[in-house]
Amino acid sequence: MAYKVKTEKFEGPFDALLSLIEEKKLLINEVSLSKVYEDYLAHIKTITDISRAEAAAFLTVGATLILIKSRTLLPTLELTPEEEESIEELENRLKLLKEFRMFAKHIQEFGRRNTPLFSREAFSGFEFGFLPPEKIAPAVLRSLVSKIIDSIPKPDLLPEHTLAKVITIEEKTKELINRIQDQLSGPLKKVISAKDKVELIVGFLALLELIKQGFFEVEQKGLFGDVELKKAPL
Amino acid sequence: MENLSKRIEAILFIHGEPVTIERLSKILEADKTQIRQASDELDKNLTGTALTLVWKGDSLQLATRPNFSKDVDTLVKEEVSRDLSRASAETLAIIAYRGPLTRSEADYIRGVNSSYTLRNLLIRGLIERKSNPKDGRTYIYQASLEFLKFLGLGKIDELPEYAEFKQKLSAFLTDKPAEN
Amino acid sequence: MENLSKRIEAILFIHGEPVTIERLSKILEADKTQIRQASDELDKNLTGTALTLVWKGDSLQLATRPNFSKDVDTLVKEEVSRDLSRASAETLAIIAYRGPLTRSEADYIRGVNSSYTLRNLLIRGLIERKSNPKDGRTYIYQASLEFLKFLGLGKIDELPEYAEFKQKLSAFLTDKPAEN
Repeated sequence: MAYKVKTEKFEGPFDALLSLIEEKKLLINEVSLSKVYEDYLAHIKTITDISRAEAAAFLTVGATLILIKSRTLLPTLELTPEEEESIEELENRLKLLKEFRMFAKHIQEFGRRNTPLFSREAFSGFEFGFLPPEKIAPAVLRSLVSKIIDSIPKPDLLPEHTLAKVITIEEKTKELINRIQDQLSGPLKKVISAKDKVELIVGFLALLELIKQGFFEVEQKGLFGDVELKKAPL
Repeated sequence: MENLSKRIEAILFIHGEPVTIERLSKILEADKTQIRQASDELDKNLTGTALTLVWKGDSLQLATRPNFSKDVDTLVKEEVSRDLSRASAETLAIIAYRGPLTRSEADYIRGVNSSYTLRNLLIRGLIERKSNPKDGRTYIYQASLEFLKFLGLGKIDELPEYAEFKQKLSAFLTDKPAEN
Repeated sequence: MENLSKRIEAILFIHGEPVTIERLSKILEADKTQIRQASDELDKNLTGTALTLVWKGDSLQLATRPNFSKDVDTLVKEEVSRDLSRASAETLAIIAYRGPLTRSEADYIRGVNSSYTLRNLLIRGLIERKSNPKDGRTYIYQASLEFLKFLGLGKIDELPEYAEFKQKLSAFLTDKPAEN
């Protein structure tokens, strides 16, 4: 499948997700979110030059998508109330953004079609003569300009760690294959031993990828049991 | 004493830029309710002229009707672009509906940092910012009268389907929308 | 097509200064007799409003009726007695150090729209504007001679750290992206 997402620059995770859903003409719900999950991940992989904060935003949304996806893969998977809430919040925020986006389009088109109103300049035709301000002297002007120069927005320094560097799903996939092949099977918790949240998410993503590709099978022991991974029979 | 609505017309004509109800009330020594009523009257009296009242929240301005834009366009220096980028339009829509709001509220709805877009809108004069009364270190943003003029509207309710959007949006946002 | 008298009204409203019949005839593509007739019609239509048509030789101007001069005086006095706002002082400082510059350049440096503050500085005689030699549709602004004298400067480059600040502001403007 060719991803159009690669050429488009999205404005953050919600814009990306909503655009993907709308491209497929889907409604916003858990089912559609699990359907665009792969496109979303594909998009994340193409991102290179964003700040760490933005990368975190993309990942947080990605994590919620993983929850949704894993529930479709493992129907018995129990979610915590917080997790349920984050899914609900994601859906609501997307719906809200969708409404605003429609409103924005309306404004955009209306502005393009309609002619503007013009007003006149203040005190047009009046001559006031020279009205010097109080408290303005060269030193005051100097300090005003100096403050303005200080507050000039600096071009965003390129983030030290770009998302591309943080998320190397391919690398993690390779590492997981090795580890799981060693153990042959094992509880999910142990297999995805991650140092931080980002790595945990990436690990999970990689794992889902492997399950999807048929490398592994999952099995859950009882309702609250650990999820076990087994190498799929070749 | 001349009729209040005409006195408002005279002030708006000379001042040119938007004037607040508050300031009109001070200059004309009338209370705000009287000013509002007289402004409504002025709005009616302007029907049939080339001029119209642009009214947003507490600010009023006189402007030419859209039908005359082509004639006056050549006289107005500083050409205004008629295009809005998608990011600008989205942010503007949020501010027009929800403003006055802080940057972080706009960020939350868009799911992205809006500072660049806000700066663009400020430069174009389509939104204005004030110091946040709840936190002096931040700003609150609201749509400006320039935004209405850009759309060619006297009031935001004249935007087709505005009521419909308002209703749909209020289903998601429980608290009341900003005064317009 | 809109009625000619209203089109004249729109043009006089925007222009502010007196406009010759000749120029109106050119802008509106109507002959002078038609313009004169339509002006008479406009004069009649303005009865009952705060505005009136003033003939100055061969020129026409829209103005407020004398009955409103007291209100207009109050407005003017109030405007004149106001000290410079922070926004105006900032804009003035930018023009002093970086002028001559266009409005959009001032807007870009400040990050907000400057049309009102520029107007305010102009009517106070602190800055002056000329047609932009690079783009006839826009103006360029610079500190007025009177303001320089008021500051006790012979030339603008006698401002403290003039060269360094000017260079920094120019560098920022060079990075200015295309209009959004």
